[in-house]
Amino acid sequence: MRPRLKALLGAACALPGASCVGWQSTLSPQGPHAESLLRLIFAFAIVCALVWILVVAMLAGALMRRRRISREPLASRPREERRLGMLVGAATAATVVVITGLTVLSFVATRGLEASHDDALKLRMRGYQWWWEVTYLDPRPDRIFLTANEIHVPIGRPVEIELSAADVIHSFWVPSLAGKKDLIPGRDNAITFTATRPGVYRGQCAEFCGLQHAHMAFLVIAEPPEAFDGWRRAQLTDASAQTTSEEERGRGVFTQKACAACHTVRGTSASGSLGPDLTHVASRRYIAAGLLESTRGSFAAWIADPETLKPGSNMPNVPLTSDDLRDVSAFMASLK
Amino acid sequence: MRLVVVMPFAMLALAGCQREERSLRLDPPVEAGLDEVRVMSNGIGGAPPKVYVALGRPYENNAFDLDQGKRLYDWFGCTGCHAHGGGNTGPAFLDGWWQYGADPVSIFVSIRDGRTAGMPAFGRYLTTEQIWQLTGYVQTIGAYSAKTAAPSRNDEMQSRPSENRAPATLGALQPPSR
Amino acid sequence: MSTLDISSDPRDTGLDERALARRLADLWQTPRGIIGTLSSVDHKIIGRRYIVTAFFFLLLGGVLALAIRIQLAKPENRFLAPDLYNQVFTVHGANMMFLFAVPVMEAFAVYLVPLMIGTRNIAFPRLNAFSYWIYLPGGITLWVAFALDMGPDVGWFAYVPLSGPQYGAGKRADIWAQMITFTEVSALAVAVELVVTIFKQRAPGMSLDKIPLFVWSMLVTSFLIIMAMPAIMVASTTLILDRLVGTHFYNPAEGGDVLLWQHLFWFFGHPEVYIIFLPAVGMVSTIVSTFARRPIFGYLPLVLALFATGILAFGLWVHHMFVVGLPRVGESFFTASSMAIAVPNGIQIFCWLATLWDGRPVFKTPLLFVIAFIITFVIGGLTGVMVASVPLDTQVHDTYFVVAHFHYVLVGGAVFPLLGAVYYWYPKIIGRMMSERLGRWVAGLVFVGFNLTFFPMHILGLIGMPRRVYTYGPEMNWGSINLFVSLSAAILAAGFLLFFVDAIRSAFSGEPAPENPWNAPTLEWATSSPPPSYNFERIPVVSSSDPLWETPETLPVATGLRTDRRELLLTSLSEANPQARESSPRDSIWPFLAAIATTVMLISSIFSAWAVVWGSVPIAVTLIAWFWPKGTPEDAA
Amino acid sequence: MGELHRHPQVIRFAAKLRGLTLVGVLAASSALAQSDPGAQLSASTSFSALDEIGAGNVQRLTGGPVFATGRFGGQAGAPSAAGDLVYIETGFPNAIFALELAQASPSVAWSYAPEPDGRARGLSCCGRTEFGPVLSGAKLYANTLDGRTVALDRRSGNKFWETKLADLSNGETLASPPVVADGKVLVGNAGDEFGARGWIAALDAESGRILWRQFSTGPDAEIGIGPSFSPFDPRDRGTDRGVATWPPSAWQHGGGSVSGRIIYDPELRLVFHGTGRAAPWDAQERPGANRWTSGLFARDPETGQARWFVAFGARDPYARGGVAQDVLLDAPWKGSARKLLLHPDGNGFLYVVDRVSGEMLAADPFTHTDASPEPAGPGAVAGPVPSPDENVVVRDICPAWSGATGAGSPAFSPRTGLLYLPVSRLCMDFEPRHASYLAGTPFIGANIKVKPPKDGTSGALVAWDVQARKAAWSMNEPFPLAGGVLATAGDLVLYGTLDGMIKARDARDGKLLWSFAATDGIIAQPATFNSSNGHQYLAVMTGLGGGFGIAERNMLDPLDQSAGLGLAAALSRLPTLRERSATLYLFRLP
Repeated sequence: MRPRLKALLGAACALPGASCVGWQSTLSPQGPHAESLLRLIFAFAIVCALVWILVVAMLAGALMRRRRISREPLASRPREERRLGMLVGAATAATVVVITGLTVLSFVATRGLEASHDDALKLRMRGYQWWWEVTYLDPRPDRIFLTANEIHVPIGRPVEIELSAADVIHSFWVPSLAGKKDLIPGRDNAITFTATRPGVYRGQCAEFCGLQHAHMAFLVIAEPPEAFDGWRRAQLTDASAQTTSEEERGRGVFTQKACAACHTVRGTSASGSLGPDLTHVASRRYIAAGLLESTRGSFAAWIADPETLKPGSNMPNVPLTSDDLRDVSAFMASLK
Repeated sequence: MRLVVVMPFAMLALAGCQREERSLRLDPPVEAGLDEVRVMSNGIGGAPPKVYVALGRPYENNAFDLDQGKRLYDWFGCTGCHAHGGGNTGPAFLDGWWQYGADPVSIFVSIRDGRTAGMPAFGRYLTTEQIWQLTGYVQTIGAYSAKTAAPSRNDEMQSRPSENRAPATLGALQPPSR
Repeated sequence: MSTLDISSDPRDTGLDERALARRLADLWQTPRGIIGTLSSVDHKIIGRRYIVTAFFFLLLGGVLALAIRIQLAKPENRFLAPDLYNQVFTVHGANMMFLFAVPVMEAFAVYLVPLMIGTRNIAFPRLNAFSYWIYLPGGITLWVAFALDMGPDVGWFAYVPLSGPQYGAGKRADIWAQMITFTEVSALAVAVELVVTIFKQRAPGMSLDKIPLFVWSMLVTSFLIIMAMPAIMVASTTLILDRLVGTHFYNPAEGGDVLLWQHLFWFFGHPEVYIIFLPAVGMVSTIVSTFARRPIFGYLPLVLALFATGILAFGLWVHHMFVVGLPRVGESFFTASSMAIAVPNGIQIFCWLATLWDGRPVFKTPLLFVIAFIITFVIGGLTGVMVASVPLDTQVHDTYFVVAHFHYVLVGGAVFPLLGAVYYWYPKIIGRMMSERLGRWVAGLVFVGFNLTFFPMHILGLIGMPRRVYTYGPEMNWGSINLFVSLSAAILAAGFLLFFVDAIRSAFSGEPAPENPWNAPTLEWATSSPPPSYNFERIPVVSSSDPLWETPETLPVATGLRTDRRELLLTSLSEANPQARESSPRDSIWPFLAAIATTVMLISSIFSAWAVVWGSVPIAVTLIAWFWPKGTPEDAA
Repeated sequence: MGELHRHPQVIRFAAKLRGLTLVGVLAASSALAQSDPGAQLSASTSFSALDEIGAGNVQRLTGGPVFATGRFGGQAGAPSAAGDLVYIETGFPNAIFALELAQASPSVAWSYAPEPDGRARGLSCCGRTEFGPVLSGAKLYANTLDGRTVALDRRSGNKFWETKLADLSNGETLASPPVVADGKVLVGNAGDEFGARGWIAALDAESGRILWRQFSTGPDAEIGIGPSFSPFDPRDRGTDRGVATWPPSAWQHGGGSVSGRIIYDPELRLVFHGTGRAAPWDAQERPGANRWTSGLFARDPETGQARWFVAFGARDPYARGGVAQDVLLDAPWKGSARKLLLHPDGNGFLYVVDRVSGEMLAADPFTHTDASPEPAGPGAVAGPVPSPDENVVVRDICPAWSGATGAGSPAFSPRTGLLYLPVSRLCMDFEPRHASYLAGTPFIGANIKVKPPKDGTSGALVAWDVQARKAAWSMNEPFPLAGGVLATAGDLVLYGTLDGMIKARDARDGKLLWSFAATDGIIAQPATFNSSNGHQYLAVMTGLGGGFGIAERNMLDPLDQSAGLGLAAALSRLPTLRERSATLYLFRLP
């Protein structure tokens, strides 16, 4: 399968500008689920392409073939009719066969994707307009922690994600790892996938969820188990101590101004839970659900004017002096 | 005759403009201006900011802002003290008999600065626009007038009729019988 | 009325051609003047209005499509703000589905079916007028709301809770839901008329096996409408109740279910696709047969395929919901049924191919559109097979792959045949020919532009671009394909523009059309172009499914209808044996006024539930006036 | 019958009862009992040894309103009497009156107005608010809602000292009376509805200096858990359970306030106190066992070090807390004499705990309840306690969040061996909602509709036979019994109701012997004492308020069924107030 798959990928890449090394692409699978889905897509695509070529060839033949004589429209020719009838019948039979084959293929693929895992890493993702709340579950409650818009997973270990929605319907989709599944208010869904290779895979909300549906992305960072464990330990700690006086002042601004009303930074008095948990926000690669890379400049830009960068976002424009803005962005950038 | 068809729509247009517009971002000077309420010395009543009047009192008439206000009401724990308008440790809004007045300025000041009888000040936690959105919403809970622009109900357990179903209580300006 | 000489024999039997034509014209003519125009119940006038209005909405929707393409042409474009973008794509979708695609198909049927089956007017002509007058304000409502920044922004599917009371702020979703009500009422009215017309008003001798395929397709479509529309009616009504009255159909906290909406919506939404597609099948069959110069091959299989498609259409709505987490068994059933619908569609394609193979194709513009249709529609059908597979669908659902798929089905499968149909029937409707030269350009530009625009969207979907995003980041590598798509859209737009130019220009300066310019076999070509108000001087009698090929010179006719009142011939259901003479209502202003009253009620009900009560009073008044006996000969029947 | 001893602070009774010998009843820590011969009431058992008024003559009681305080707040505190003075502390603004009873109508000897911070009113929520006052020696101790403990001269009302304990900006208040134990004044906070961490503090009785303060959540050092801590349930051993059983940082606003009464057992030298509900009420936001909320601590009053802990009900998903009033009892249990602690919990179970070891001996439902007791209890239902999902309504949960009991004190009569429980039979619909913590604002996270049971009788007086572990009799009441019950040696059970009835029932069979219609609802426990003229008085404070009376007091609108956390609509049939002032009623035999 693989060489042919590569060749097909190459063919797809030849299209103008198409990039196949995308980090959010069904065409670059990074786990068994996505791989089997891609195989299925190619199987269907090949069969369908063949069928289409056949139909177009028949059409071309029908239109271009030489005709013997002109005749009246209603001339009766039973033999011809019977021959045509047999051809149409055969084509229909072939259609039934192909369709049945594809249906069976689909069922087999479905079965292959279903498997229960006891040792799965368990997370809960909750969709909000327009960001993702991620909870790493653990039997020990003090090892449960919250993060947002970024999940780390160990490679080779199945990940089971409970999906729920806080407001409207969202859909969880990381094309490089698995198909999508909706997050529906009042219903519990779950999705399981495994990442086999380390990497950064992007996912995005795939069900229209309002103004900022376009900016509701998240990253899946697959890493070796040791690195994952290290990350997990780091996430469990409180926010790192501020080292510079600027960061120190920034913490003051953060906890005194409206920021603390919606955001938690563990280790400070900020305990709001309306927006993402920011305890380790600077360790995430992006802020605002995939909108900006998390640099100090981005923090400043985002805090200064979220409604221009992400119109409709529930993060308000909090009036801050330029000094406050500088300090608070330094504080944000220190939250590794 | 086509005119007959078009006329209702034109009238609708005039009514519709204001109530549906979604202003997602206020210019900082406008927002700063919205904070300038002139309150009477007893903390009740006063003049709204000039900017607010100039904008056409959007937070009382705009459906989107009223809805935003409703979300803030839920998010910032207003239900803890005022329930869904019926009150708890805080007073009820549904009855329309309001201790500190039901005009937007009084409500705005109550939310921003708090009241001595137990209402905490939320000025620290909310932006000026959010306080105005909340003000507009809180006003709709009371029974003073039915509005064309109303927030609707939440997708949660319903404990009372939705705001969009006209005044909650009749005889709003009378104190409750008890 | 007064010009009629009642004392003479009221029957048409003894009259000569000329006198008969004069009498019939006096009887059936739409009166002049503005009141007369609004009162008309002539199916051809109403059909023409319908078609023009629908194409006008196509134009408007197309402009929105271009706005979408401009916005997406480059990453992080700021041409449309997110709020406006959401309105734009919602209005584009809702407009194309509810204001263009369904009405335009019904419009053609309203115009053509009575002609094709050889009768004088559609059944329930006043209802027909009402259906147009209720359709038009529905469209105006949507577009006026859009112009007021009040357009729906929840997608044409309006999923709750996004469209529900909590998240659908303002009246935007109500506008959507009420627009649905307008189009529901209009579509249901037309469907009922068509069913009755086809069942009871066929020309003598037009037994079930001689009905033209377009008429068959409209019959199946009408049944689909009658069965599917109630679902969306329930859905939109419950949505409005939730939003306005405070019911809890979709509130999970009070026992409601948000998935109920999706089930109701798609139980309508999927047959909707076939409501649009099946008339196109009829058009294609008609055009193929005419231009292949032979009767359609496989008449019976084609009719059976229509029915099979219509039945299966109700068994696969869940394939729009494969990622909501339904039980596996259910999903498997809907996979199988979704796949199975490829079989009747395959039969149709094979029959057309066989017809073309065996015939002597005449490459006129309509046939070019049919060729374009086959090539593109097969792609759409095959990608449909792909998305019918649950696991495969989990990757492509709600991505641009699906956008590509359904545009291939709807544009390739319905709009291409429709454009062909316009070129085909234009001479009959307008009385002038469209330009063959421009027609070829239109066909070429639309075909090439369409494929260049939509084929790359398959790739976009596979490389991860979700639908309904107002923008995307430069880091996503989608920029170049999107730019290519947007540029291609300009070609497609040019094709459509040329089409509109041709259609408008030909109406004034096209070559005058003869009675039967294509040498077509069906009855609508047996009368003048455009047809007189009474369609046929005498009701034709048929003995073949291709009557004009069977008896090209002298079509047998039936006589005996009265000429002092509007009279139709009713025939039996299967054999079309004459059964009775039935009167057909006169022109009336009341359907128009009833539609106005209904409109006022529906629009006001967005703002207050009490409008339903008070608004029904004027409706009742207009309906009473509508049905009040006027003492005309028509009332006597 | 019994003889009242002044020292040691123990009252012993002996009674023969149905062939069973009660070894004794210990009533501990009552400021009244321990300090003053005029106050013949045990705070722990709510049993008075006075028997002048008895089942035979109660019908002849005369009296009525004698003093209106002029304060509108709910009056949950019972009057205390010492010598010829009767002391009343009103609800907010916590005015204290000392009344002389010598004349026909009482006159104010002195009064004290603490002028509390008005912000506290917004923080008074949900549970019982009872202030005292508490008498000890020459001093009178009282708490104010805004977080102060004051010590006054009992005779003159002069202030000795005042200590600020609770921080209003965190939502903390003081809503229960202080307790004097061994030269210390013990004070617990209220405010778990605002996410305030619960604590109990000890003040020096002479100077008001803070000696120690121990919390209900957090690391062991802040809870007072050290080497002397040995809970009976092995799962409660281990370090820093107050942190490990919470998601990170959640304990910092985890509630568990000490808003019930604190009880001191001078014999064992232990202090017992319940801990309130965990915050927020939305259990999904606080996965884990949430120690040490909704349970009972035994502490050493010297250092505040915890001795043992018992949890009532796992997870507390429906916010019933663990601060109901305990009763201390020395009685045989399964054949051997034990020192028991009876805890009728808000979840509808009566827990019997060995108060030396903390072993849970029994957990029996005394009313209809859907709750399951903490699995460690004998006969308890093991298994996971599901916590309802956010935004999903769980319907018809009994009892309601306000608890099957707990708003008022039960009474135990050694003469009958029965425990008289004031019961609420309300149920509720409960929808957990996401709650975001903002210091000083409600941190509840629930939509709640409370509703009366089908038969419409929302309350009951249950007489529980401790030895037989079942109800001896039960009398339904139209409204929840929010005030405490008083049992007397005259074999009477006395209590007031929300609709303003003062009732006396026969302690043995529950027969209604006497009732009096006051003009206001009652949420205070009746009191009885001998005045200086030697006659037994029955004293009742009216003044509807607190959780059940909130609808009336705050003019809530029952159109919103969640008003008053659901109680406003559930109790909308309460008669409207006729009297807007808390009033003292006095009764005596003619």
